[in-house]
Amino acid sequence: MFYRENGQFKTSYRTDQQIFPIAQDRWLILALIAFAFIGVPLLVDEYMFRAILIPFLILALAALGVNILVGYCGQISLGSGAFMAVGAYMAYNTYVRIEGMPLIVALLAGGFFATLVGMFFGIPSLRVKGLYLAVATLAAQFFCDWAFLRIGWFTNNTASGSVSVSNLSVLGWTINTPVEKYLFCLGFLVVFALLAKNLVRSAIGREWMAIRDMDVAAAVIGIRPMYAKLSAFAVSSFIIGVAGGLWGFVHLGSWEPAAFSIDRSFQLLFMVIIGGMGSIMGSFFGAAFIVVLPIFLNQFLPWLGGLVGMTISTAAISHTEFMVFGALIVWFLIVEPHGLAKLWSIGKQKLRLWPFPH
Amino acid sequence: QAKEQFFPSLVYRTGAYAPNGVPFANGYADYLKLTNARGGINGVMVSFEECETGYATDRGVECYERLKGKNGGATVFQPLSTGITFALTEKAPGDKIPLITAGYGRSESADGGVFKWNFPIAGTYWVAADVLIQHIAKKEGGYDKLKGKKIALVYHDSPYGKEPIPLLQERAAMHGFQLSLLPVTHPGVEQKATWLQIRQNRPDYVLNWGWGVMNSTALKEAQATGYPREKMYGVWWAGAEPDVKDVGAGAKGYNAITMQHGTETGSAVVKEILDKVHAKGQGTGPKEEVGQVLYMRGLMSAMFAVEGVRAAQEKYGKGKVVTGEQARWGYENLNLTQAKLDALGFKGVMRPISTSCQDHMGAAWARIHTWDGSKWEFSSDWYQADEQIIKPMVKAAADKYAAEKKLTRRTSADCTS
Amino acid sequence: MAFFLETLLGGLMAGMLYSLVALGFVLIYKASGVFNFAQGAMVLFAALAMARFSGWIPGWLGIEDKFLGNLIAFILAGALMFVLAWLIERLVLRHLVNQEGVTLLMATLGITYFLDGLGQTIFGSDIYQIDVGMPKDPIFLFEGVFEGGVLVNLEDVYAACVAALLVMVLSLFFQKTGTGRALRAVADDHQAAQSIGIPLNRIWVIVWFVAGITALVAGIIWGSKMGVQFSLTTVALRALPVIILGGLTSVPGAIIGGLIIGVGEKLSEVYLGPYVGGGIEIWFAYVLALVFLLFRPQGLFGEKIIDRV
Amino acid sequence: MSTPNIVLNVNGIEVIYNHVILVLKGVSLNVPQGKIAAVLGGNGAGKTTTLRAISNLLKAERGEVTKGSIELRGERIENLTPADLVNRGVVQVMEGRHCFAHLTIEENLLTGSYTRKDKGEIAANLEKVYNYFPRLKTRRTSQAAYTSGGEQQMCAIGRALMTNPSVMLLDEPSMGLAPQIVEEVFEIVKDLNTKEKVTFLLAEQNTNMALRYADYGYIMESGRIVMDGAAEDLRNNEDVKEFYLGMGGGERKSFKDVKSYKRRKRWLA
Amino acid sequence: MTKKIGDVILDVNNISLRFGGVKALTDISFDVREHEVRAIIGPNGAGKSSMLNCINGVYQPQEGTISFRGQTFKHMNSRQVAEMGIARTFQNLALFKGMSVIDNIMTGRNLRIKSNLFAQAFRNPFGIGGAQKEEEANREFVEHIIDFLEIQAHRKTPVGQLPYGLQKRVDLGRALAMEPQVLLLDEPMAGMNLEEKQDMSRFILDVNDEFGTTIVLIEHDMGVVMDISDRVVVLDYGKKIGDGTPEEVRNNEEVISAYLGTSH
Ligand SMILES: Nc1ncnc2c1ncn2[C@@H]1O[C@H](COP(=O)(O)OP(=O)(O)OP(=O)(O)O)[C@@H](O)[C@H]1O
Ligand SMILES: Nc1ncnc2c1ncn2[C@@H]1O[C@H](COP(=O)(O)OP(=O)(O)OP(=O)(O)O)[C@@H](O)[C@H]1O
Ligand SMILES: CC(C)C[C@H](N)C(=O)O
Ligand SMILES: [Mg+2]
Ligand SMILES: [Mg+2]
Repeated sequence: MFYRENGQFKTSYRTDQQIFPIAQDRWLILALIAFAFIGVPLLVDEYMFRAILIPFLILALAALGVNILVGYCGQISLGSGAFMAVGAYMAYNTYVRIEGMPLIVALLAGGFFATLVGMFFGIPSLRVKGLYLAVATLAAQFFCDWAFLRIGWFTNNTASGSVSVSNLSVLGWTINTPVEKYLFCLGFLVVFALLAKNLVRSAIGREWMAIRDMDVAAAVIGIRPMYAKLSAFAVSSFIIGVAGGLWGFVHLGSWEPAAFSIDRSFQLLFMVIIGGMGSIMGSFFGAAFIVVLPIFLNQFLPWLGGLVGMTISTAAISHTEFMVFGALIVWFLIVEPHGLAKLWSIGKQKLRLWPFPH
Repeated sequence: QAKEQFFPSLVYRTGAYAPNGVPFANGYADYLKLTNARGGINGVMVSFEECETGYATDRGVECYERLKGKNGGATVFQPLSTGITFALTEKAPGDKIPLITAGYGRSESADGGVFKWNFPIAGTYWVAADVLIQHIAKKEGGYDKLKGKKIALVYHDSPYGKEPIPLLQERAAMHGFQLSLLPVTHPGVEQKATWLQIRQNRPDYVLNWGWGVMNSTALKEAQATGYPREKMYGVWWAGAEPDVKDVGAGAKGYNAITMQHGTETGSAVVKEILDKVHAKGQGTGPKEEVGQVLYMRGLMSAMFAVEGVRAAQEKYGKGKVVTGEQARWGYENLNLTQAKLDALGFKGVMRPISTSCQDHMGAAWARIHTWDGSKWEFSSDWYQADEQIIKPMVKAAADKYAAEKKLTRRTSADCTS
Repeated sequence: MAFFLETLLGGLMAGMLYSLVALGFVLIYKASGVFNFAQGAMVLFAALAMARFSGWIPGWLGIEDKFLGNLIAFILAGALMFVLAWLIERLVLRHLVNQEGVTLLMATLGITYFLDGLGQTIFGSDIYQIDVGMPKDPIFLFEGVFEGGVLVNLEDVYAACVAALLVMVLSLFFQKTGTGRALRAVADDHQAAQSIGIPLNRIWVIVWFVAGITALVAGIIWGSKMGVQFSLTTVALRALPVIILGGLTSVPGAIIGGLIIGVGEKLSEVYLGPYVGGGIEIWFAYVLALVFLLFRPQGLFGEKIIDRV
Repeated sequence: MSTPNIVLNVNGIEVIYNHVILVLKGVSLNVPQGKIAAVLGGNGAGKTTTLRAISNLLKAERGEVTKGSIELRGERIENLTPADLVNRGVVQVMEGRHCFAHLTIEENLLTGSYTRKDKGEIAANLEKVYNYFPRLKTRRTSQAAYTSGGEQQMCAIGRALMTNPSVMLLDEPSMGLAPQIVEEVFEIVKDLNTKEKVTFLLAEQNTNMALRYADYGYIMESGRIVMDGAAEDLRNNEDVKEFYLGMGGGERKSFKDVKSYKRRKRWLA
Repeated sequence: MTKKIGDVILDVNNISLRFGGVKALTDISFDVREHEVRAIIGPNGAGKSSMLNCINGVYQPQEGTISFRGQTFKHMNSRQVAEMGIARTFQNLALFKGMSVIDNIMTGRNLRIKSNLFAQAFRNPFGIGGAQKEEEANREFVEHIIDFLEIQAHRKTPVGQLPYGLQKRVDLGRALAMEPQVLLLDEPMAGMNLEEKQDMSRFILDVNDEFGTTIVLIEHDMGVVMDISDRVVVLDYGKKIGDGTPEEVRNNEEVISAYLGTSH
């Protein structure tokens, strides 16, 4: 009833090409962003920031990067953890080795090096496809894991191989408190989400999707597979690299290669699949699902147990958390195999018809 | 104002490292329960809450954030993971919460002048490595006999496994033995190539710096390649029951350093726990596990946590709940004399420990124990790590850290406050 | 020379063990087009069941004989895998007919989490033993020829034989029987397979059950080697380069791939590792697989990837 | 209407895809035993959907029948699996061929005999299919993916025949086939219909052909049946002639001369 | 209507193509003149689609050459072919399934989009950088195609959900968006009813008339082929068995026995 585009006539292609062509959506998103920047810092406590929101923002950013490669360009990659690591370690090196290096430049430099590495490991995609490619990208993952452990230069020769940064600041604004960190990450996420959205709704985005959906046909209409695939690897690993830098610098503060292990690669891939392949929004949903849900379950289950007068042991909570989480994944897939973003849009479609079905 | 002293507990009872994480967590919990059974810390009851980290750094950080402000604020954190320790080292100063890392973490964090909030009480990896070399030298009949010997370090490829390397290299240079480094990738189930190399090079000794399943795998591979277990020495995280349990007789002869204690089923504190906690049906784990190596480690770590608070109460008011910041003072001024230890039931289990502003470790004693096929038996006398070697290394590393972080050393005024 | 032989043998044996796990992946992929992320979890689950049953059952039934105890445990664990296969079909797969590969992959991830949780809940998360009487101590061959002889582990040899046997049986099954053909049809197109009367439900139960049994066998062998514990799931990661090198759809490929990877990684670690600080075998395995893929994108024996317009 | 022996009875079904897209809005039709019924209609009318609903392949497309009933010889079949239906003799040839890409042509055909157990029968069926489509025999060892469009279409039809059906649902069987093969396919249909008493329900765009061979026809438009009648009658209906057979006013119009000024103008604007 | 058929634009010389033992094409030669509608017919498996694939650079023939406007190629590369202005549709729908109708057709314009990745990333409603403008201009072009094909209502539907017939139209729309000089159509009317075929025919003729686009058409509906094509090539088992005007072909004995069966 209220969610209708009736009467919103588009008089130019520009208006039809807006990111959110429906006015209600536009307002909703603007309100959401405003709330994220202004409302959330007023409402939320430190734990939420540090343990949930900041990791969520950073991983959503990384998932966004992965989605470009996997969701839009169809190149399944399990090397995302490695690209994050490259971003983090190279940002670190840029930051500590060059005196007076501004933080943002260091993070972007991390992204830049991740781009290089990403493109290098993207080369096999010109020949290798699908699951074969997915497993092949694990070569990147394991190689990077090894390199950062073994090659002293990357860690500034710290004996333990663990590096750390602190006292972050941008143009005199110190980024210390959780709120500051949150805003910093949020800023990155919003800017990159916008840029990514622009890309995927432009020519290059269509090239990616064309390659994903049917590469032979794409070639016939003049799309160069090499350019499309490598550009997807480049853009994607840039974003992932920046996210890696943020993960190290802002979230952990101190890290070792294990922070970007294969588990991270899988985790990011799963975010994209469960959130919705080929959907920017899906990256956020996916990140929320995979980051927030386990933590929520972990705290919710004891509470639930308390209600029925049971105290559950830590191990049992953990195991139940695993089981519930696994079951929820399956359940959501059954309800909507194309991910949460699709579920969302179907929901909207229903709302549009409401209260008259069909 | 909280009425109970809150001890958050980061544990891992699931996943790849659970067999080792569980007994530690049980010991930790049981000691806190015992403390309450004993009437609390000068009447202040303790409370605790566990949070599962799965040995993963990011979940550890989440747990830390979750628990640090709960129930009137955390007293102290003990992450039981070098990775989490590294991450929390960056966060704890901001939150003014101390970290106890008994027998793990950064070795240079023994330097209280730089690491104000870290307490690697009772030993660091440099201590462990140093003592192991001392023991080997003794077996060989003197340091001069080490010349030309080959020692291989099989290590968990992570900051944890790498910690002892600088010290071993230092010692290798001093005594002229040859150190070969053999990394094993997490979680350590794949060691075939490692042990083939060992079979080829036939090192005189193998040091095992593993954790979790890596330890038992190492023993199994040693058996499969015929490397004598008598020549193998584990760090104190590689010398407990879960490490040898399913290898059984195959592990016979394997040695490991102990962090003072070994399996202590006969000790007073264990009897007291069986009596006051388990007998009341409040025991955390199975009875058989009480007194085992990792259980004792948990127990001991909990005891440090509690005794620090007791010490802090001396300064900030007896019978009062102290904040994390106040507790830190307690850990820095811990003075566990033999008498106090005996009173706590640690007679024969531990030696005195006293920390100070400069020295956050407080003691560097260790022994060796050996698996006889069914249980761990002490097989050496007490050793003490060589200050001459470790002190300068700690200082240099701590200074480097301080320089990187643009920290200045604490002044003596800061020490006394 | 003796050492080279040892490494080679070690590599071959390790390779066979990888193949055993790889086989489970190949089976399910070939027969339903699903990349079963849960294979590692199934190996652990099956091994836990076997370890605990063989510990519990003799106690309950008062059976002394170890062989009998193990046998009963094996049968029960097999039955459990059947129930599991049945449940997976009922609760998961049947609702995801005709969905894309990634969706199914994701569903198996859900299964992975569930099994990890369930396995540890029922069977505990400690380290357990499977003792099927495998010899643990090494034997030495050719002691006359080489100094110190060539070390061989009988345990590995037995394991390799079991793996080889399993592969032979499964290859025959796929190539020679009507059911095998139906399975391959299902992998190509669920809907078309349904349309001509292939009962997806039954097929899936069969396939997952066979994969479950493969997991059980792998679990027993690996478990008896390394102890049954959560880390067993990570053997799946070692099997991945094996299947892509051999070809996702090829049963014999799993074996050949395993041998190549096993030998490749052990030789590299032993001969190359020391120069670069060691720990290279994992990435070396993947890089090796990748190199093969550059020449044959479908793996050595995989079915040609079809792209046609 | 008296119902001599209705094999398939579709009664007022409504189909929704993806929980939101309503495609069939109350479709009813029935097919008597031993007859050939044709469903005709333009693109998107819902022919395929109707067939899928009957053969129960709808679930795989995330569609569901929300209203109405479907009966096979009096038995409700909405909850049977496609495999159950094949066992009851109902088989569908899917639109768009759907051959098993990695299997050879012969293996494709043999999968069709999954439900048949008798070896002799299978061999005979295979022979029959090769007789109908000699082209398949020459290509029997190639992987289906590497055969031409028409060969795949033959393969799909042949595969369905291997199940020994008593009711066949054919979705655009003539698509992509050369004219004389189209003719042959319809001859095969006739042949099976008369000789083996197979009942047919076919969805076709080739109205001309369909009405020549069918006994009865249904014409669908946007999810509804808008007209039905004996094929004979439909063929002579003026509207059908005009819109579906292209013979309004007698002579067939040349494709070159069809007026389309409206469209043309718009293109040039 | 008299159209001026021009010079040879596409010349296929002695093409042979084999897949292992299968001879898909044997020594095929024919030419296509500018502005004509050239049909290729033949029984199933004759090699018609393979022929298009060779012209397109999807397959590489073992022997023979192809010349386009006098330039001779041993084999062509897909990208070059597209740049030269040859577009095609596919027999087995090769649409981009996950994309909407608009986006599918827009991909046909991609060769004409010049702004780079950065300009596209920073595209904005204020028109800075030019990416937005370019996008709008191309979109406008695509909307005309959509209007013409009468698929306005489905603009934003993912093509996977469209009925078969409409997908074929989208496929055509995508090829048209390339503004090709030569348009290769592989059974564009399969799965359409009469009315739809009429639309399609009219449309093909329009493109041919108004833009002088040369058409190469594979089709099994003889009515269509005979009515709208200028010359017809007939293939059978990979060999050329006939070439000429529809009239000539229709009366060719060999063609009748191999393909047409009864006369139409
Ligand atoms: N899987 C699906 N999801 C959503 N909508 C669908 C799906 N399949 C078909 N539709 C819609 O259902 C309607 C009817 O489609 P259907 O395929 O039944 O038509 P048809 O009569 O067979 O057309 P054609 O002659 O082109 O094959 C169409 O509008 C189509 O968009
Ligand atoms: N990639 C390939 N690999 C192997 N054989 C092929 C391949 N492509 C085509 N063929 C074979 O070449 C022959 C010609 O096929 P093509 O697709 O060109 O036929 P067509 O004339 O288009 O037939 P239709 O009218 O049925 O579409 C067929 O026998 C086909 O099986
Ligand atoms: C802390 C200990 C339990 C040892 C552990 N392996 C670590 O991370 O350091
Ligand atoms: Mg249809
Ligand atoms: Mg063709």
